[in-house]
Amino acid sequence: MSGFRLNLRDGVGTAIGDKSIQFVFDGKPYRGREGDSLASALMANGVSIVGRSFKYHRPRGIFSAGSEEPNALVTLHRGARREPNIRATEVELYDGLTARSQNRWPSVNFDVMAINQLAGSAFSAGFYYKTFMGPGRRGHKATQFWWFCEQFIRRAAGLGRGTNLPDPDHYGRMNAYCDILVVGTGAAGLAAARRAAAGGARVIVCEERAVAGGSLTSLPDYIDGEPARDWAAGQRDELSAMDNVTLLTRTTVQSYFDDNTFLAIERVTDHQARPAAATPRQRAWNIRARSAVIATGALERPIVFAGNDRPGVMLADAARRYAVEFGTAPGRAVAVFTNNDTGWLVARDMARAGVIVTDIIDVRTDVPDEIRAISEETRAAVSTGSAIRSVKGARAVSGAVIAEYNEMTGELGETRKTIACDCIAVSGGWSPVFHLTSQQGGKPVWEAELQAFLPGEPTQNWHGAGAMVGAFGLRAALQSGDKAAGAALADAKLRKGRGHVPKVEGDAIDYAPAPVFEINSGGKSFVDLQHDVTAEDVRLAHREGFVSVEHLKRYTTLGMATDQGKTSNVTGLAIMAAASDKAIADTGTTRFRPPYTPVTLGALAGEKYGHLAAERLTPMHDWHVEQDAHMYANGPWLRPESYNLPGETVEQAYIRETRLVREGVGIVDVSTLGKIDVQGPDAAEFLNRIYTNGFAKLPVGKARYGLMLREDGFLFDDGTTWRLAENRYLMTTTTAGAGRVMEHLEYYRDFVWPNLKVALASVSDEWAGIAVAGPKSRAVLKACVKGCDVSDKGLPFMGVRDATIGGIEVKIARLSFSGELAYEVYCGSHHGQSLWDLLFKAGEKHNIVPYGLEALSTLRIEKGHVAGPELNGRTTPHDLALSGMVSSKKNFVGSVLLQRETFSKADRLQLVAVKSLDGQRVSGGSHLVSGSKDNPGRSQGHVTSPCYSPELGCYISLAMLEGGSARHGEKMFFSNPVRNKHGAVEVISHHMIDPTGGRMHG
Amino acid sequence: MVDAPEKQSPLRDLAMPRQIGTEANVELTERLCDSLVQVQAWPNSVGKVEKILKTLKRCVTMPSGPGRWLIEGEEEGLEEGLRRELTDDLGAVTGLTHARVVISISGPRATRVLASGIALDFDESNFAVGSTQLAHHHEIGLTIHRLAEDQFDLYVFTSLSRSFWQWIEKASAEYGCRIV
Amino acid sequence: MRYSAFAILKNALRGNRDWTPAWRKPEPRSNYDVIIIGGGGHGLSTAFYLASVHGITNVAVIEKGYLGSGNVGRNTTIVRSNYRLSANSAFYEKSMDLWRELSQTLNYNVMFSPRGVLNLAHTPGQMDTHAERGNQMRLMGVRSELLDRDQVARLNPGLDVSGSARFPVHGGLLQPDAGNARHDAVAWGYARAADQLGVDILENTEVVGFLKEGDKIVGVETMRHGERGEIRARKTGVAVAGNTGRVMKMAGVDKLPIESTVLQAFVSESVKPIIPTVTTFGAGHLYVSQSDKGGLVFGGNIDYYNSYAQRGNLPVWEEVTSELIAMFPNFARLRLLRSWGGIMDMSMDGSPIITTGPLPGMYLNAGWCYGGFKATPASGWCFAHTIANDKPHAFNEAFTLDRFKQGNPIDELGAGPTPWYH
Amino acid sequence: MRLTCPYCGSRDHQEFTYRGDATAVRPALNNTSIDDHNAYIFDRSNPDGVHQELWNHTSGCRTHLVVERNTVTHEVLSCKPVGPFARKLK
Repeated sequence: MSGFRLNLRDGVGTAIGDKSIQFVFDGKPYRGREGDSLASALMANGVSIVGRSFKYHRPRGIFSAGSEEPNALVTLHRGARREPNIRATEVELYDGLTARSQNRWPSVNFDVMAINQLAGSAFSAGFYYKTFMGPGRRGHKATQFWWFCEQFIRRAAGLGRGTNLPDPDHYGRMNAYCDILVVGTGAAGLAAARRAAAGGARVIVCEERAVAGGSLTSLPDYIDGEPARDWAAGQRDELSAMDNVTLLTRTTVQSYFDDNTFLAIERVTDHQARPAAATPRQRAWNIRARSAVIATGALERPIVFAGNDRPGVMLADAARRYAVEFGTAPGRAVAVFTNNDTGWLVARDMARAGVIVTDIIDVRTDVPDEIRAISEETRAAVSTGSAIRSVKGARAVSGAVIAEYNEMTGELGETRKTIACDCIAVSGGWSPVFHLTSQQGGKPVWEAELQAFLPGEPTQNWHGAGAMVGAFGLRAALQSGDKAAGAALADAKLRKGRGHVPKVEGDAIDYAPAPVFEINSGGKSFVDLQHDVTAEDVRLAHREGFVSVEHLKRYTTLGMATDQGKTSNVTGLAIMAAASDKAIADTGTTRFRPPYTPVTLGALAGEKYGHLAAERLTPMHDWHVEQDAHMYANGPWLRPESYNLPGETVEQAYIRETRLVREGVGIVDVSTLGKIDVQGPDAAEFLNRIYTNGFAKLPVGKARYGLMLREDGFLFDDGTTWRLAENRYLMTTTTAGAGRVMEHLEYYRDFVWPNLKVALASVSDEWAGIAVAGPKSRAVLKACVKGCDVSDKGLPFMGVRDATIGGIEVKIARLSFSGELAYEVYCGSHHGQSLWDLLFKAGEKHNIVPYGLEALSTLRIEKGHVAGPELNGRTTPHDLALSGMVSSKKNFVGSVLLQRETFSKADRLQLVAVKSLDGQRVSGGSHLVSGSKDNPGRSQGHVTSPCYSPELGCYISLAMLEGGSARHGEKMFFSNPVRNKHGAVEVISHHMIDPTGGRMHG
Repeated sequence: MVDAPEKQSPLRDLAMPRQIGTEANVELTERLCDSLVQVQAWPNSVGKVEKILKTLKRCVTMPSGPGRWLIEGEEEGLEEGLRRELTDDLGAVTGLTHARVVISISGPRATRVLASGIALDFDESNFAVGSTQLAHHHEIGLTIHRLAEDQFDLYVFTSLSRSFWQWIEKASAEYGCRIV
Repeated sequence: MRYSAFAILKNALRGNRDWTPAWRKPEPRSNYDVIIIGGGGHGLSTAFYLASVHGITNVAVIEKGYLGSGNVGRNTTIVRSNYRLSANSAFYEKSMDLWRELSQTLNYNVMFSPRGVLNLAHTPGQMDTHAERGNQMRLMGVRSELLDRDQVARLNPGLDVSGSARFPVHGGLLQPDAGNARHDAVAWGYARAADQLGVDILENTEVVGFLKEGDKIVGVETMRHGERGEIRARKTGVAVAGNTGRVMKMAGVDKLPIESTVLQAFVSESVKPIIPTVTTFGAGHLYVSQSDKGGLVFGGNIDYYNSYAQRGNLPVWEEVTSELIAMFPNFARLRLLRSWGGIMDMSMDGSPIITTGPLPGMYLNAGWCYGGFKATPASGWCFAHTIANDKPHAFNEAFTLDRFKQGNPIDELGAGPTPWYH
Repeated sequence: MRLTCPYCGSRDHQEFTYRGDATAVRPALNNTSIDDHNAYIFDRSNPDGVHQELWNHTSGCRTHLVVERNTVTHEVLSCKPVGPFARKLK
């Protein structure tokens, strides 16, 4: 192919502006025009080989002018913005654009891997399944053989190259709602949009290309007396000006989900040389439409013949678009090969634009006279009842061999004629684009008269219009668009109004092709150009029994390349149908899967790129950060792990913090605990049913620790619940459990016991929580609390009181997670930092220490309190030595299934503690075993919460051990092979400090 | 009796007045409530509770669920006041003054900014001026009160308010934004 | 015809005209020793091991659509045995043993590629849980390695290991011998090998009812090319994950501890090798690897609702892609090519069921949740053993149907009897 | 997929938390039969077709609703409120 720029004039180069634009392809600078696509600019510069194919690395040129392009894939940009596999046909040219060809080494014109072609027929469908099994031997060696080969295969496969650098751009989203979504702005789409808009509907119109108009931008017909493209421009302007219409160009509707939810991707700045930094590069539109008009048109498909992959062979309608819209001749001498009327009109329109059309070859013998008449205008040689037998030229088309063709038998005649041409424009008929409705489950139907699949019955509120439903030609398309909009208005419960179909003057042709899909002359004929699937591969699949369409697709990889077979699926099916002696209708088709065209992953994530999840912060967050506390991601929360002094490790820090708490007093931020306000006349009864232990008789002003089970008897969550008034409780949950506990309560309140009067409200964010723990905690409170007697008598263990600290209203509960005398002080969270400061100040003379999660955890481990690692969804209260918390006097959630026999088995994993006997750290993730490091034996349990215990002066851990409650005193080993650790431990009771509770009751 | 210190907003350092971009198609600001209360009526007391709520002065009452309202008062002490009138047999009163931060957004592009992160139909046929919608931005729940065609108050969970602010500021930047 | 490089060359020289069907398309006989309902990976592997290990060759596999039309061809192809609970780790390691020789066993290249499966950890606590699982594997004789952040970064150059990440990477647990395989090849390879041992594979044959003598299942009623038929057998195995509820209802089993949901999978356009291992995100649910063709194959959570439609919805797209590019921000400019959905049998504990019963003459293989593909060899191996001996092998004796009601779930996640959370 | 919350109106389904088969009803509080509880927790009819299922509008007003939905086509046939306010919302 040696394309060139035509003389631009009225009707030639309608999309092209005057401005010259510089761009770089494969390191070489070129010039194009404003309005060019990368493909048209390359073509205008005479570049013919643009890429290499996937398997055989054969040279490939430009095949189409749109998103169906299988061949012309390039890599755009450099560095972090490098983007592989971009279709040159869709890239809008801008100053400074850099593009490279791909899947070739060293260059697109000379590619070493093209040697694959020599392997030719050995490299056929199913090749990989039949070899590389490895040399006879079984086992790992054989796998290694495949793995060895695989490395090379992987390197040879793939298309372009990605980058290891993070994408510096950002992406956006838009949630949109409309009465009617119109997909496509060809004749049918515009007709639908105008009627829908006139009917007062909220309308969103999406167009994949930069400019609305579809095929109207290249057809020579007239609508309402003006050239079709001017009519389209007029419609576009009118629609854009309407308040109830959103017209989105460069926006592809990619996926059709349930209940008329669509995903469209808008390419916001991809065509700009210097986009504004605050503007997202692409925007995902989540569109919910009451009804939709799908007017996605049809894609031309080729006829398959030997050598049909040579650069220079392209779709006929695309050749016309290059000539008319981009003012670019696809070749110096163009031959047209067709099985339908389209080819003839394309020949005429190209000739009018100044392209030399040398030949028109039509497989049909009975071509209508008015169509034949066109050839006089084009001055091309006409061969009807003929077909292309083979292509001349090694790296690009230099000619073709034509032979007589029998349309009925598919046989080629003996006489051959060689023609000279550098471009073959092929038309094999039209395939309606019903990808969206097929994604939704709509079953396509083969329409023999049109030789095309049509979308079939709607499964949702959509109406097809135009070529998509087989309404080919402008007149039919406008009519069906108008009608579809009427139906869509009715769906949206709006008045249909009266339709209007504009008047069309122009060609009235038959779009139905002759049923010819392949010219079988024995040479290599490509069905799927990108994946190098040949007609022979399809027949081989048939021979090997892969006859179902899905097997055909999977075995040959037909239609699985980046173009998803847009121009090859129907042809492949037809060849399979012929091989199995079946009608196409009986062969079936595969379901299209979303998206319609490849979608940038960043665009799918939208605004979540770089912002995966919100952070939950406590009111004291800034203080923790200012102290250089190491912040720890605890679910959505960020929490301080420890407050390391200069030079301290985390372990040194938490040991210091723990010790200071046990000796004096410490302060910790517990604002992350879940908090639920439970109110109502039946609140006590409700809690009684939810918790394993009794809550009905809890006095006002008291808190109680409670356990919740799942219905299957396993532990669900725990926490303290405070009775603030007769009918008002403040429930606390674990940090991680807050959300699911709320849902659990709501389920029982709404669905199981709706007659209970209980109000539930999340107050997690209302209250900041600060625990003050240690023997001097009372002294600290005494120094700052007003309005409450904090003495043992005034505020006994588990007591809850209202008070103020520095004028801040607080609730003080005397609770102990640490085993020390301790309090939890809650205040409104906007006062959290102030309260923290006040407590801190009050504690200064007692050397109050802030402590983090690690120390918090160490304190509770020493005390033998269970937490997340023990509440792992596989433990029951009995396993955790909490049977005493399970009431036998009432029924509650989980009470029945907790009685199942298996839960009382003696060999269950039960809570114990272990302490190191050899000074080693009992490292996280260790199992408990009886054997040596080299021969540990089986796992008999595992450690759950390890730490160094300043109190015991050794490393300890809570653990789950088979039959553990009866094994105190036993010597075992902890085994941690992945950390290369092994050490001696003794099994002890989990009550490691103050088993009688004297300290916290003191 | 010492007075309580001033409440501190988690957005105090983020929502500093400034201009982002050259235009100001969106205006953002934040505030804390003097009082914010949730009222939940029992199924058989909805009418009585509604009557009580109608007597409230200097309050914005936003329906927030079946038999449920979110009420912002311009003075402190709304919770205690309501609890006196709204006894246990009528419903439940929950104080949420500290549980939310209010972020206000206004301007010609306000709805577009909101629609870029909140799955809600902002058309006035669905979301009338003066009404309230419950929605969310990903995992962040929101109560949205529409004050005018292009003016909204968003009641955002305190612990998540910084994340939300970061998003809305970035989303507003595309159109030009002023923080006041 | 034995497949080999030599066979390929020989056939190529003859224009590939001599290749024969990979498996026969036989007409059904009226009676078999064993019927397996379901021509997916598990059904076909069961048939193969019945024939090859137990010498039971008078077997029919009945498939309502085309062979391998269910989940065996709709998954993300991950093969691993990195489980925490011993019942699972032993079973899946048996599967690994079979995977390692599968291409030779079947004379079909299933492209098993032990490139390593890496589970990322994002907190010290998660490192400990990973260590606990890795140690369990080690104690069961399965290789595992706990990697620190730098080791993880070296393995996957594009991974965001910065401290500023929302969920900073602390390290990961690597099962070096795990990896992936070519999904379709597994179905086709088992089918071809079973066929060669005499198993009849009946495609496009739908089971529409069961033949019963009293309570006992003695065969099936079928619909084939529009005609009804009956096929009798002494034993009938059901391996129709995704459709278990549907098929078992025909046998009169109305309720099971299973719910069906759709799991979506995603593949990007092909690019040159960019990620060497299978990698999973630890602060969400996301798994990704790169196929030999070059596409990134990834998936995440199921769509959270019961479904028999092989397509999902938009929320999972957003969730999965945002997690993927949070992990690998260098993937943000790559493009999603295709997505699809498969129907999962989600069981009440996230673990499978391979058992005799629940009716006499019947055997059930179901409840595979996310994990069916990697189990394919061991599932068939154990199911064949269970059918041949009328009792489970030690590898599957915990995978009973009544374990839920007895209180012995095999619950890796501890999520409880909420199928969609496993 | 879109569900109609009886209070908030038509919303995307991800605003709702799925809670599964709505025909599984908890035995009464005084029912201590292990079999009944086992059936409630573990037995699912899991139909391919119309399914009654419970959802909670957790990202909105937190109303529970029973949705009647076809599991093969995903067609939502009805959304009915449950809970103390069910009658008020109808």
